Amino acid sequence: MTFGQALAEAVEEALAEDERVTLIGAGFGSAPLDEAREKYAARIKYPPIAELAYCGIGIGAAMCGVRPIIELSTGTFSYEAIPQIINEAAIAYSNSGGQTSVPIVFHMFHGIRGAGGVQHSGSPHPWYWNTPGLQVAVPGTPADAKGLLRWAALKSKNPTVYMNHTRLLNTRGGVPEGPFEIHFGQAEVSRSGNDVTIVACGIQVPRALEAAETLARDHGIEAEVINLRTLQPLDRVTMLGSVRKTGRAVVTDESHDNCGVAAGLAAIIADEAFTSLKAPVKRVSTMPVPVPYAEPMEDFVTARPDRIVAAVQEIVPGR
Amino acid sequence: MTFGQALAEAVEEALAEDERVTLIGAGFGSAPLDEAREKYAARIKYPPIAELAYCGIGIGAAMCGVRPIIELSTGTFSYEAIPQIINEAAIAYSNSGGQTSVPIVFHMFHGIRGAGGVQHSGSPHPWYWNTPGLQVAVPGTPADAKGLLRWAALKSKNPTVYMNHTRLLNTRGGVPEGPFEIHFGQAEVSRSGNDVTIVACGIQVPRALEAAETLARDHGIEAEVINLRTLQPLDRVTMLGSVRKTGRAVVTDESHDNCGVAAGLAAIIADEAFTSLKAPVKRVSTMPVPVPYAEPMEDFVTARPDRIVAAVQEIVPGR
Amino acid sequence: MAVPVPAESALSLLQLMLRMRRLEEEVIHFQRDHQGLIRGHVHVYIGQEAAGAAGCSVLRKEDRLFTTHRNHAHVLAKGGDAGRILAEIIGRADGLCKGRAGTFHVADPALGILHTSAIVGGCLPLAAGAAYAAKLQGSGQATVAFFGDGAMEEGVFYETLNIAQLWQLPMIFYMENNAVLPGERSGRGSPSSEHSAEALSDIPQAFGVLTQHVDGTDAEAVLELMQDLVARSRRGEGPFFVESRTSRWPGNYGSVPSLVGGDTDISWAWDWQSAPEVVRRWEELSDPIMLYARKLLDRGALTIDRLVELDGSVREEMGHAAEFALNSPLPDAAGALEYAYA
Amino acid sequence: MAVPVPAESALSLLQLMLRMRRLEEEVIHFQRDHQGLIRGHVHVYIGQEAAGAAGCSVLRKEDRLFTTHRNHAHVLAKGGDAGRILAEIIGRADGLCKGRAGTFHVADPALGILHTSAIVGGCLPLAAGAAYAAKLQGSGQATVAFFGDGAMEEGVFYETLNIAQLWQLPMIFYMENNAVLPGERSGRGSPSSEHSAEALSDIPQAFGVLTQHVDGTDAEAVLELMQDLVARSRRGEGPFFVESRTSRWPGNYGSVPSLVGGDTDISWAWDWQSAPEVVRRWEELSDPIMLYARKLLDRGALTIDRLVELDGSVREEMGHAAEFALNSPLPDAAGALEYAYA
Ligand SMILES: Cc1ncc(C[n+]2csc(CCOP(=O)(O)OP(=O)(O)O)c2C)c(N)n1
Ligand SMILES: Cc1ncc(C[n+]2csc(CCOP(=O)(O)OP(=O)(O)O)c2C)c(N)n1
Ligand SMILES: [Mg+2]
Ligand SMILES: [Mg+2]
Repeated sequence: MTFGQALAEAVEEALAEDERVTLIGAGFGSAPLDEAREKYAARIKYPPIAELAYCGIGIGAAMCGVRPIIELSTGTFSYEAIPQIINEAAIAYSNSGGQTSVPIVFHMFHGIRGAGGVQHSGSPHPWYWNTPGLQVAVPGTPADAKGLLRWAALKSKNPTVYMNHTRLLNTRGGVPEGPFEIHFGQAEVSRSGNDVTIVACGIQVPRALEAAETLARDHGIEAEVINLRTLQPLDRVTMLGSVRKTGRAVVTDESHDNCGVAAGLAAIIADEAFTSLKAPVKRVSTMPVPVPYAEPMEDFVTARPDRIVAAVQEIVPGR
Repeated sequence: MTFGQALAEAVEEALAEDERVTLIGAGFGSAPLDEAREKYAARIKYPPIAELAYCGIGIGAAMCGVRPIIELSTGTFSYEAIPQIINEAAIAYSNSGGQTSVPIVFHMFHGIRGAGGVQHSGSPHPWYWNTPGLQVAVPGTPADAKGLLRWAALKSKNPTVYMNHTRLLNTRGGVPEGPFEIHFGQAEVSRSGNDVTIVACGIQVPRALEAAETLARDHGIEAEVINLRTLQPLDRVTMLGSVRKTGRAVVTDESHDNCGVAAGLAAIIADEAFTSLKAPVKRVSTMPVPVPYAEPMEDFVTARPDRIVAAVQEIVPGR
Repeated sequence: MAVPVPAESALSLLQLMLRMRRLEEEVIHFQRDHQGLIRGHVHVYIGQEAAGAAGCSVLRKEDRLFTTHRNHAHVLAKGGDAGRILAEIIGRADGLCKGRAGTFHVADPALGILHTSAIVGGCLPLAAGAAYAAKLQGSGQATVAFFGDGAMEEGVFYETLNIAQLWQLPMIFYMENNAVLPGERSGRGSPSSEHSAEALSDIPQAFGVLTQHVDGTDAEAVLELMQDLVARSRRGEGPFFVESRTSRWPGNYGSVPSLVGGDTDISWAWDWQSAPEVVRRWEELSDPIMLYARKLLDRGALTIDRLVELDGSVREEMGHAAEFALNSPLPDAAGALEYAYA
Repeated sequence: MAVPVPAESALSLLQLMLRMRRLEEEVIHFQRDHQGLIRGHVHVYIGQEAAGAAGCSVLRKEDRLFTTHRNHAHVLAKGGDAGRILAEIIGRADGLCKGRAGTFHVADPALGILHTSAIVGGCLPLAAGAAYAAKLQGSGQATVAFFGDGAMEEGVFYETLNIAQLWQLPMIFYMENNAVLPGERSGRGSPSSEHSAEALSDIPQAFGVLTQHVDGTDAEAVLELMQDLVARSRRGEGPFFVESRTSRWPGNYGSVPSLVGGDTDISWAWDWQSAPEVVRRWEELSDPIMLYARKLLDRGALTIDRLVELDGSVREEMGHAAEFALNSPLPDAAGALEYAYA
């Protein structure tokens, strides 16, 4: 099943299983939701172009026992809603001393989608991960897309920023039958290997796997690929366990590098796995320039598989 | 002279020396600006509570040859303006292929100011540093406050996010006589030492110096303190040179740790100075919870000097 | 003209207003008398009590109230415990939010005050969300958002107003325009220096929202209006917009509130001439408590003795509340890390 | 009623509108005929040409224009080179922004189009800033922001409108309400499904802003209005708000624009009955180019032969422009890293 179908299944099941679930926002990309839209029309709203207000409305509703899924469409549009997401949703539980929880999902598509131009290619997940009180999910596979969204929409008590990379929508993968959830904070070892650990989430998971195949085929290097699934909570045990085993790590993320997710993870690894490290922790991020439009430039700045391969080669002795 | 006085001098001199300079915003904390306000009234505007629009107005004016200084007051209010700062100011030069530059300063006070409550204690500089196209200044001393602001307001061609920590306003320090500027990207070695490098900016500079004094006095450890002054551009040479010399580094910043500034810097150091490192790079950041109000809790989560001392002791062998 | 409120209701309304006033005076005493106790800004509601008291008196416990940086007295009016409010304001363990929220964010979720934002306009979409929830759940709960004229400078006000009207959300936008000249309180409304509209209430009208204006120092006028609007919003009508106009208390001119005329003296109700000059005209024309007490005295619904007694008991209550707050321990430092996530 | 525009001016206005149409048709040809050339969304201005053409024809080179995701034809109308516009849209080295900006952000700083935002409402404060600069500098430059009705759903619109009015900024808010029924184009205005106002133009009026509405398919009506407003804004008057109402082109209903009736056939100007059914009523009632050509034919300011010739030369120009764009090289990949900072 495709990533988009898995996503749609999760949304539809959430609407079906819990009548507290409400959907505010039109999009979900190409996810096939027409049937759900009719069936649960009373709980589905198409708001005006007013991200700040409709995110805030979701937050207020969540405080009152509703479980909103907000569909923000392109992740850069969430910038409009940052005052509500960061200044209200993230703080309410702490500020109330544990009295007011905000079970809400802010769903958005992020990343370099291809000819989006800079204003439709952004990746704000580093800012959301920088914000205590928010959970951050960045699914890498169709199974993640479904399992994480179900958990966030049906089980979680906290606000979740849920980021899908646009280019994942048509990727395929196995998805367990029936309802199932993936609890946040459980990374997956997507590929085993002993020579180097590649840490990734979202779109970087298939890219890391592609890089790992190239490394194995062309260079005899066996990379272990960790799909983090969620940044907050972060599964340090799986990530650090792998790095302690391999002694080498490349962290890759589709966000800019300064205070980006690759840096955030590399700082943790370089500290906590220091004694195991045989080489520096390398980062492969989006290059430091506003994302340009033309294909060759857009491609150039992307955290492509070949850049991951090159980073691994820098730290794994040639074979 | 105090930090606040130095800041006011820079604003006043900028208004006096270049009539393209305009000031939009009322505040500048306790900085003594009354005279300037009268003298340059025609170029000073007090906007409504509409951060998004008045930042955008500054950006549009900057595109047309004006040099605006925008005073946003508390840094968390800048969240309202992120769509304009990040989606417009940061991208215009790149997007236009070098045709439209945006010489503007977004000034704000950030950080845990004491009983601000969570909505007046934020530190968004990691997000701004994550955004290519923006320059980020985080002055640590009165001389920095003046020299960096003069350079940003009078010389720079790029948008600058200029963050002062509220608690620096009444700190004192020497400021060179007459007009002088500090070019961005020039760190300062605030204290020399051979045992460990403490990397800091803004409020963490005096805190690091205080920690260094304690370390020297009580533990015989000589710390070198690097005041970065600006994050973008970043003076890697000074920072990495010091770490290569001492072999040990603690990075401290008043922002949350995940994808925070301490992590951003630690990732760079752990990579580029890997072979010199005798111990893991430690980070001292604001603790991972929305900043609580009550003094003991507020203090507890702060990146205090004693937490810097403890981090240094973790990596420097006991003496 | 409204039917006069029955004497007992009138007295409890007046008492609530007095409690709000004395609460805020304790906050200013904290600041004045205890160095370092109030470490940052505080905002007091003095001069707006009629609006908050009358507005809240028609709400039930389960109804939702959203407020701003100027929240203390709203929380009290909704039923909040004075001691725990004051404890929150000074960051103590017994505060309504365990000292984590502070003056900017006093909230009492058990009373329908789920979260208080100090961001100008921040409460507006949250309130619309609560109304959306009430509508989805068919719960008939009312939602009132109290906010300042300043919020009409922020874009979020307009976005929220538009959605509230499009979705027909049962909420009341209660806008407190709190720096109006006394003679203009009852008119159609005046512009603010930071807003270009000739009258602020023209704006919601242009959005098609049912709009009312009221003299926010007139407790019974507010009561009558809010009785009607809250009843209608319980039936699912709405949104409604109210512009409530009050005149600034002289103690609110500086950068921190200050009792420029001393503590409120209840005798100003029947003898405003005895008030210190700095507050005299305000006590004559604009203090909602004095205006209402005077009206009740005139109407014979109240005697001077009863008023003095009432005030005495309120002062006693607030004295105890202040003591409770001051005696409440500071929260445990390491407890800071609790509550990041539910 | 306006004095008819002199024949020469009328012809150049019509020619500009035709150039805008044919430019957008080339964009759709790119999408239809060259797989992978247009990799994402594009938005075309078909059906709104009268507004952009007449609005821009009164601007000087140094005047400032801000536009949106629907920018291509605005840039052309302000004087942009068609080949370089098309090259930008397909991300080529000869594009106006070296291929870095793309369809969403076509700009031409040398012509006063400094930066184009695709964020709904993004252009509004930028335009106000340009007007603020013009005012500070006393330069007499006019500033026009073209934006869609959707921007009135975003808070930034209201914040900007308020400041523009408070600071008396010499700018024109030119709002293109582009999905209006033909019969409602000349009325007072209609609500949009996403806005609660009875008429969108009620809103700026409530802010005290001088507000006009115009049938945006009527080139001469727009011209007359904009001549006046631009002249006044050069003298420092403003802000002004214009609601310009047009009717949606049938090719704009799907998720990508499509030439559902084929390329525009100039004969529809005198024989709209020959248009394919899917566009026939639109060509009869709502296509600004046909409406204007028909008017000029009726008025005797134009002959069919002259019109056909005009169209021929425009098609030739745009054919060359498309060729230029297609022949322009892709930019160098590593050049991506240039221009992060000035
Ligand atoms: C987004 C934002 N910008 C600025 C501020 C700073 N601020 C706090 S109160 C205030 C004035 C609010 O005026 P109004 O809404 O009329 O409320 P009042 O204080 O008069 O009750 C401002 C500007 C803020 N809290 N939030
Ligand atoms: C902040 C933001 N939210 C959402 C979008 C997605 N979007 C692009 S165009 C558009 C519709 C805009 O409508 P309108 O302003 O009327 O312009 P039109 O397309 O009709 O010319 C939307 C919602 C966006 N670009 N920016
Ligand atoms: Mg006010
Ligand atoms: Mg439109």
